[in-house]
Amino acid sequence: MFYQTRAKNLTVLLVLGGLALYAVYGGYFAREIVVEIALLAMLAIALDLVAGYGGMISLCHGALFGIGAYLFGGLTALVGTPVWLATLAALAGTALFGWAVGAVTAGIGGIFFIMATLAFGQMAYVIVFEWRALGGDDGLAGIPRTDLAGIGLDTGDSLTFALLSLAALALSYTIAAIALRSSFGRTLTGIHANEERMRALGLNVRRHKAAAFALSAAIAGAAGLLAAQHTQYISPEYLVWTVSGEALIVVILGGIGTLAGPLVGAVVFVALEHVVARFTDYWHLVIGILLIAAVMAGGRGLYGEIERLLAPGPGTGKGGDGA
Amino acid sequence: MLEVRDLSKKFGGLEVSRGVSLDVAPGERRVLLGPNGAGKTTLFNLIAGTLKPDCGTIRLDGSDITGMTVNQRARRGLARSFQKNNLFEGLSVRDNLALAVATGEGRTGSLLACAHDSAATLTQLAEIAAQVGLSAHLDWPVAHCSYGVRRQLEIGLALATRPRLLLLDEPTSGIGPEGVAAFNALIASLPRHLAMIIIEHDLDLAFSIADRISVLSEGVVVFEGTPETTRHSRQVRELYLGAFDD
Amino acid sequence: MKTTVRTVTAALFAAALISQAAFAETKAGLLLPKSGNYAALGEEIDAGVVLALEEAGMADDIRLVREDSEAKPPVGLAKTRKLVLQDNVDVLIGIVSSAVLGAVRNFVDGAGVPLIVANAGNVDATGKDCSASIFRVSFSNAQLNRPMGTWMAGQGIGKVYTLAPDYAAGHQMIEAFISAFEAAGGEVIGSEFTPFGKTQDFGPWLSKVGASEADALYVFYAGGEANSFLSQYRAFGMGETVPLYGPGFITSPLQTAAQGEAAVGIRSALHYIPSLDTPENNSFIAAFTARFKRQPSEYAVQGYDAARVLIEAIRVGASGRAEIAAALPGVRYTGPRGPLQIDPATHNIIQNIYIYETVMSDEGITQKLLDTVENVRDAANGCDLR
Amino acid sequence: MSGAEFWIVQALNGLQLSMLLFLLSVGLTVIFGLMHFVNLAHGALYMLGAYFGVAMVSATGQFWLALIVAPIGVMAVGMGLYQALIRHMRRQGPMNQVLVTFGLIFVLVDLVRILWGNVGLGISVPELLHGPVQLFGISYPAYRLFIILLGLAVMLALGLVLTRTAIGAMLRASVENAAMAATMGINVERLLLWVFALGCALAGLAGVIAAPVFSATPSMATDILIPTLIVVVVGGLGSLRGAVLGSLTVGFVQTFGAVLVPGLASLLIYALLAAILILRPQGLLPARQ
Repeated sequence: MFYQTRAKNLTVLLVLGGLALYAVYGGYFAREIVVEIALLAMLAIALDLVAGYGGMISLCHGALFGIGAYLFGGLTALVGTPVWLATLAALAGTALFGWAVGAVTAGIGGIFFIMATLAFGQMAYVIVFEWRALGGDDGLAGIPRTDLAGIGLDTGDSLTFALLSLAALALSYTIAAIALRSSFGRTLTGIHANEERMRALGLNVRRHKAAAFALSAAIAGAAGLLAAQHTQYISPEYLVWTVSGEALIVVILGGIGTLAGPLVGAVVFVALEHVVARFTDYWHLVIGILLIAAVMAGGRGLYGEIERLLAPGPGTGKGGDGA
Repeated sequence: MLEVRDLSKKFGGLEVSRGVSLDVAPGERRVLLGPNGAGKTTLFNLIAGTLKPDCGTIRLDGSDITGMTVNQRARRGLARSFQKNNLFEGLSVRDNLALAVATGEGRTGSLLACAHDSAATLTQLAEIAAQVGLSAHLDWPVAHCSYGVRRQLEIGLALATRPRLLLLDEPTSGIGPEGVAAFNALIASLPRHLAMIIIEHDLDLAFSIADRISVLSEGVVVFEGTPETTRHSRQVRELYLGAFDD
Repeated sequence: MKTTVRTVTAALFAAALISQAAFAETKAGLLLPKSGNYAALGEEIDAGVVLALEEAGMADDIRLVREDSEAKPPVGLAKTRKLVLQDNVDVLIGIVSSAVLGAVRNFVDGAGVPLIVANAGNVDATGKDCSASIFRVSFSNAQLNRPMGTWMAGQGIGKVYTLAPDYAAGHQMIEAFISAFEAAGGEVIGSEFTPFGKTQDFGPWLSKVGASEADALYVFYAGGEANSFLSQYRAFGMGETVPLYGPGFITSPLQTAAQGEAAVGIRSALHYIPSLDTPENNSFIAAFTARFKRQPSEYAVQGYDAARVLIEAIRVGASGRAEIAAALPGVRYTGPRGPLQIDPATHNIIQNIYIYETVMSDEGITQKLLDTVENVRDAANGCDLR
Repeated sequence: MSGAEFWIVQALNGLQLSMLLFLLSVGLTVIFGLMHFVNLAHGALYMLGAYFGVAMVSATGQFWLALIVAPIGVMAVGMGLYQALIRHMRRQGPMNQVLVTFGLIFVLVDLVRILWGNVGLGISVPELLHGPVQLFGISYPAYRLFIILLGLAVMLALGLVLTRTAIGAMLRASVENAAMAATMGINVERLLLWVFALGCALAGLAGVIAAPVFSATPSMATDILIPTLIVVVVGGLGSLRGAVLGSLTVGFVQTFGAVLVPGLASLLIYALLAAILILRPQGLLPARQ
């Protein structure tokens, strides 16, 4: 069961506040990094929602991210759809794709589920890659940012965009937290804990899983469409399965089934990438070793450690919310 | 209320149900007896929908449910407990029951409100907990509970959806004489309109709670009658190898 | 006498120092892939840049800020923004992947920072999407393939089958070849595109070509794909029946070590081959080999020329973004690959294209020049920057 | 080339690809059947095999020696990984296994880049296997025939070991029911180690024989991974017959997809995987029903 504890409040506020300060007082590149972290954290929250609370370890979240980006980018840059409409369409489209993946894979468990999501993600990747109208490998340029001049915001400014991304992250976290606290979320946790029993109690498990996947997909799609606005350019790279793998790393590093953990994971992952890359071209080697060490050590990732620091006592630090 | 007609089920070459028929009236308490491997749990799985029969029909309240899924049947008022405890591990007893109550009410989809914390759910949860004797254990994580408490919760989960037909699969297995007495009292306290099918090995208990008894052997119903006629049936006696010499 | 020499030397030395001190320091962002599939190309280009700066004695005047694009468009764009907005570079050099070039195009154009492209060959970058800020000293995909189409038809080759990976560059290369080849009277009897980056087994396609009536096979493959393609082409024994042609990336000097015998006999076209016997090239090869202990490839020359055109622009007094951008179209010199200049209309390079055969000599694999197509210039495709 | 010849050659192409996929997937699938362990780094071991082969050939010039030494080298690496990591990961659920072995890909790929660089490296094959040979009037690359024959030989040998020897019986028993096998006095732990080692050696073997065709590159590790996983899932996890059938299915779908529907070639195997997962999630020939 998910509870928005004090430790979670504190962690989320510290991360968001810290990033906002970094964006305001850091240079241009600091803002780029903040956007990168915010979008990665959104993707990781989306993944934690289904993986940590629903037990559905998805390897297609990179594809969901990319589908959001391509729906938004394709509609605005190629069709000329207004930004607000393209945003809605991108959210709805990714949710629909997520719903379909969730519904089709609902009966599949364990490693087969991972493989099935991998297959659907790769299919989306191949389709985008081969679709010449979408620019194929060369990608798609000329994507506009949301125009908020009406409320006095210039989204072309890097600081404004960084703060907007943080706002989107805060909103995603809130939506995920509310959903997890609701009947819907508790039922999802119930499915994770014991799917057979939920069915025996009268739940249409397939429908519920599909709905959860759709919600998660919409959040991933939102991150994707923001990424498209950020770079104003998209390429099939977003959809490759290794992006999903990295999102999973962030979730694990931060603490799976904690919802706040992915934020911490995203900060650490991006920071590591930039720090390590400064010293060596082989930063994947370092990430790989850290990942292996983190998983082998067990526990609840970085958030588990934070929880132990904030609220020392028995029982904390090892149990996440996901059953 | 339940009409089972000619249910058959094969696993590979092994016929586990061979044309089972069974009628349960509203409010009736039926006990299923039979040696291990007689096909009792298979019959439960067929009625609950976990298994699909090769042929035969199942009707609940007159409508054919043979093609329905497990959850559709549950939504029509059918609940079951499992032979082996099948709980929400990792959650507390309270969360277990709350999930069952809310799911039973069909309140699973709301994205904003939490039915688990609503007054109605909490009242019903407290009621069920009192019925199965779990009031003192509500805050315990299931993983820390004793076998007996877990067995009680297993029944509590089945009761929490307020079913009209309840299937209990060996509810008293492994819980000792005190547990059996408590279970007996629980059954007596349940409303009379609740129909039940209970798989039970304790014959004394079976005779005391059953309205009628069906005996299964090798996938067919070999005997059906009141506790009294069962007690005196030669056929049943032979099947149980003199297990109940009076 | 001795003193005179000394005095003159000293005077020259001092003059050189003064003239160098006159240049304000130029900051150049070097954006190349250091990881991923294109890392090897990034390394070569970097080496070429370093050599040009050291040779001109300007290693201290042009300060390089290096960033890894990982050959991923979003990363490349983020690093470009960082170089421009945070490091305030005066000029950008690099970019291997056309996808990265597409990603940074609008930003570079808007920021008005001159970008000297050192590899990415997308035709549109100096065609319909051209920009006053984007200059290319490598090649365009069309530039390498058009001359080959005309030349092959001139050799009396009638029927050709084409193969290339299924992505933008593959299509552009093959389209340019086909239009020139057909205009010169040739016939393309089959044209297929293999899934890019996912094709390891070319057998099915090679068998299709083998079953066709083709007199020759024209392909574009580069990097790892070039090696696998070539060895599979050889294994099918098609060398005798269907000779292989294409843009020279398939037998790039970077690859021939891994390819060995398989590369011998392939006829292809490139904008630079190491065996060009010109004083400029000979001294370039000597310097490069001395500095890096290996033979340079066309990618190293691209890096060299990318830095060299910048050096030439600075030598005529340009400093700062706008002045460098204004000076670049006027740059012309004869370098390792021969005479080159930047087309003022499109900002694409005008250069010779060399048609050559890869041969085995006593010193190992080398290139035998068959023909030179001089001063190849791309059509403007609607771009006019003058 | 006549019509019939064309199709025979394409069928041989399909068979060649299938054999390569078989060598890779058989280890993966048997390891899964025995230990319920998913090794995403299996492709990285294939890559190592190719590079070990390149190193051997450039050191000694002996292709045949490399063919033996490289798999042994990969086997040694595999055993080291088994003792250090994989042994502890067996009961940790699919997610942790996926993550640890995903991390291993990063590590092994970067190590290869450090040791051998980014440029693809090739091996030349012995004179005997150069160029095409004539077979019943059809011209086909000798080296590809060699791959087909080697694959068939390994297939046959594994089949014989599995059905005719005591070790095979132990293996089958352990796949069926590990706990039962342990009570029958089978040293399951040691069996697992050796099966894992053999799986790695076969991946290494696939790597060496692939190197002359595709040349050795760091991207081999991930390029081959997904087709191999698809083979394993399509065939059915844990069974030798499944690996055979899965390899043939994927190999032929890929080859004939490329010939018949070039535009959709790369989409086909994912569609195949999705279809199998939905319609028959246990795979075509699973080890257990």
